[in-house]
Amino acid sequence: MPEMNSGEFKIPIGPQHPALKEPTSFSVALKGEKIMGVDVRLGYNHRGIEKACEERTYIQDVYLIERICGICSHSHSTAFVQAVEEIAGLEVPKRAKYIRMIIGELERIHSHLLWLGVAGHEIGFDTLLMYTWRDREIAMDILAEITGNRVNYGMNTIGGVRRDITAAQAKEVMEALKPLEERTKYYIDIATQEPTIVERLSGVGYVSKEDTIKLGAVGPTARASGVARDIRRDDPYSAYDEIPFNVITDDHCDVYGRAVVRLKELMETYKMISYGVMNLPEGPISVRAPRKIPAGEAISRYEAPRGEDFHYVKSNGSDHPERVKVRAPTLANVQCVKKMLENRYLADLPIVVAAIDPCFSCTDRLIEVKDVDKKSSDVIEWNDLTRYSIDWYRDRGIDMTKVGGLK
Amino acid sequence: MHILFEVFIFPGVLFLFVFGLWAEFFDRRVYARMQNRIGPPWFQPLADIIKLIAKEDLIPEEANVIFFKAAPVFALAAVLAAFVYIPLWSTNAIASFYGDIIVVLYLLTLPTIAIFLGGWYSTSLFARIGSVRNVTQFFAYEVPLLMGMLAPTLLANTWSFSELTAYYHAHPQYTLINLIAFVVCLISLQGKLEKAPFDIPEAETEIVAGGFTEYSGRLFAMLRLALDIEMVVGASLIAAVFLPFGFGLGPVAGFAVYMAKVISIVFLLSVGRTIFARMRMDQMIAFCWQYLVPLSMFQIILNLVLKGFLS
Amino acid sequence: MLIEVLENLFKKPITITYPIKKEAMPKGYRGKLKFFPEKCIGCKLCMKDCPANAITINMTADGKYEAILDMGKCIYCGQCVDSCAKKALELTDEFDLAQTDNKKLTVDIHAEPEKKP
Amino acid sequence: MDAEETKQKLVSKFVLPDTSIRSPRTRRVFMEIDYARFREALEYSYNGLAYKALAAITGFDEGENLAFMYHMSNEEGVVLSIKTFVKKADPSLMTITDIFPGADVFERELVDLLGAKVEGLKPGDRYPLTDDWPAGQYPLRKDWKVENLGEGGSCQR
Repeated sequence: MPEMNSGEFKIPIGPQHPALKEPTSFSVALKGEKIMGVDVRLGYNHRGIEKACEERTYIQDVYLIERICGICSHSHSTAFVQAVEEIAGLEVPKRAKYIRMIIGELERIHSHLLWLGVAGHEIGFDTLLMYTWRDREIAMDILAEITGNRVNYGMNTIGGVRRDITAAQAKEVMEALKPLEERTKYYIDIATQEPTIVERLSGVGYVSKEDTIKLGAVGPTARASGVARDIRRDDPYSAYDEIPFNVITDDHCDVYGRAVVRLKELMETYKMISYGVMNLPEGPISVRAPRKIPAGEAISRYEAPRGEDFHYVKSNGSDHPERVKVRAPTLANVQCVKKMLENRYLADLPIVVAAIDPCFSCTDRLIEVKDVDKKSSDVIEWNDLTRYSIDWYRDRGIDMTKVGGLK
Repeated sequence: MHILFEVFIFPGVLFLFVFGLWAEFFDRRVYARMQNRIGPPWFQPLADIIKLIAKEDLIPEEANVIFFKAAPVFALAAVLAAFVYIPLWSTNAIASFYGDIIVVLYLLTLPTIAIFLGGWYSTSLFARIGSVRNVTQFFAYEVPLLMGMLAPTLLANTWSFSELTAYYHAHPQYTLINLIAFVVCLISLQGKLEKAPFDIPEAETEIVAGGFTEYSGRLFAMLRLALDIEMVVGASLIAAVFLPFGFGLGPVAGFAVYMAKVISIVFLLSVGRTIFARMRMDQMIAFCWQYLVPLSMFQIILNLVLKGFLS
Repeated sequence: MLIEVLENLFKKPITITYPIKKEAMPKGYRGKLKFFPEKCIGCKLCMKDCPANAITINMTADGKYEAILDMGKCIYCGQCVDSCAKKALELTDEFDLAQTDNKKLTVDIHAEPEKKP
Repeated sequence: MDAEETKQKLVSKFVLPDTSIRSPRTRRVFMEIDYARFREALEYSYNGLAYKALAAITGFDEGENLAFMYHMSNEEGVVLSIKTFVKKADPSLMTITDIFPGADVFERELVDLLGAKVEGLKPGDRYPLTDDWPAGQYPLRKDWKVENLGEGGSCQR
């Protein structure tokens, strides 16, 4: 029963809720439709990846790190291999650097289009979701063509990349960019002109420039508040020091600004990919990496679609790392959510949370405990549930053991 | 005997079940095709209902059982009753009396109230918020809907559907005057049916399913049917009041014209929910009171002036 | 938006009706593994490098090698293919590997050619 | 301010030996300092050197000591990492949430995963472990094993 004293009551949004496709929990104090306070509980997706990395070899870690997150898999693995290469003192061939950049930017396309669709869904605009996810398939198909998979590309290895981009593939990339560019222009028009969308986005989730800096927001969330923070320019890695591009900022400081920044960033991304493909240097795609990495430490930063990925790797001379630290962009951005929801309505919560493009599996990483000892009357075991349902139907004259093959 | 056939078989209860489910299919199919998807097959709504009927009814422990169970029955009964008074392909409805317009509008408000009560007494947090939103929204769209319906009746000077359609059938040129009211009523109907951009009471990403959150099994099937039939009844109402063509063409041609009218209204509603994002509650209320109410007010004044001019 | 929506109403739906219709996978797709027992020299580098411990190489009685692949554990990264110096492992474009029985996910590949999956 | 300048300023301010501060490449500075002077170094970097963004806090188990590395970055992309130590027997340190409000989750992570005692943290939910996680189990310590959790604690198939 809701607590009706003082007219305030708390509702749980998550860990399972239609607005969140990943588990996290917001405990929202409401007064009518107005949000009085929000408590965020993270950690539902902690899988122990940092500890697991310490127990595996560097080669295995590349694939483990890649699976921190499905959408920004290339971001995490690039950040990790860059750190290891820095410790080992490996000089990565230029062609490999360009290929990493191209894959990274293709990943940005599919991530941003995915975000736009999710944002549309959160404000009840499923048509936008269907259209953007349809168009996102173009980017996914290209990635599958080059890397051999739609997500978790497995492109990186220590010392370079595993697959080359052939001339035929390069041509396909260039062809795929044309419809993508056209569609993105259309989505910019939709997001800035469609009245119901503009109404739902502008003024929602406001966070000032000062607060953004203070709370340490990164990526499009920061850039939409006028903070020109972009690792690709500030701390260039792979081929970004050779490729011309603009850092897109916006000073709306709200969800509308974040949508505009992401969409305009896509237009930059198309330019960068075509520049990269045109100027792809010749040469080998990887250098041989030792299995044992000398002792040392390195920090690697990567501008993932959602913001700055921060990886710290410490080695001890063996083939296992001593310590791996991963800080995903959502952990930096989620701190702003409380600020953004001040004095807003319940209806704004889904879009405000979605606007930082949260990825909670990136954010949480450690150990899973199956609590099999603790049994209470609230928990029904799978077998009991099956038996219950069979009995329920049998009472009504249907024997499911004969129909559905249940045991 | 004849009247029993008309009430229960055709064009009454049974026909409404079939047509309601088919209208839901049409709406979902068109919605899907406009989004470049395939959409559900024609039997999908029926399959959904059969599946739900076969399921166990789960009633929350803290819920008020009487209200929780009664709400879907009331909702379904009200929309079925309302249909009896709406003229379909002749100027005569199955039943009619002087003042039936008011009764129909009253009956059509019952599902909203029933869903509110059912949601409120299911004591789930999401259902309660949904119920409150339901009623809040009700006050926003019901006023323009009533005023929009009032305008044509003022011009026809009657409170009976049969006389209203007879009047417009005799003077088809006057229907053009009611164009503003037609648009207002169409938008209000979108609100009544809780379709985007007015699906605030059941906003999935905010409050799961609003008032329906705790419903399952047969009770939910009944609610679903009630909403489907409400769509058909609402569309028939608008067709009868604002599109009074094709009456007196005989049963077969008249039936075809009636179907065409209802389907095009359902199509317009589907397009509406495809091209807009969900509004927020404050925006929805502001929209209804700032635009729809003044527009329907203008229509009423226009019709009053015109009536004075004509007599 | 209205025009776009109405245009789409008359377009062919983009949905692919999987499992009725299957998309062809691109060349180089990382699907189910294939093992050639006659090429294997038993260095077990693939076992060492596999991030998911999905592959086991055993020597059989006749001095040849067999591979036990756990498709449920495999993450389809293809590192074993890169690690193998003798090209005894290969990726195929087979992708619909879902099974209702957990045991069917494990494949034993022996030296006898007729027992290939 | 680039890495070299940062290094010079920190050396002259805190009189550090060469072994305690190094800049392995452009835009990277690693520095070690004892816990007594750590707070001063942090404040100096924030106010004096304009390292306004906290990227992360990494915790280490180094046998005798628990070590903490605070990674800060400035607007020019330079990352300054300040490492400090506390005894494992008494692993208490002060919160830095008064300077960096965003450090809250990072500090909670140190509490949960390494068993540090952070003083001055606002009461709130723990992160990232579950509420029924057994007390005294710190997964990122080197001597910790999954088996420590006992029956039901293993996630192995």
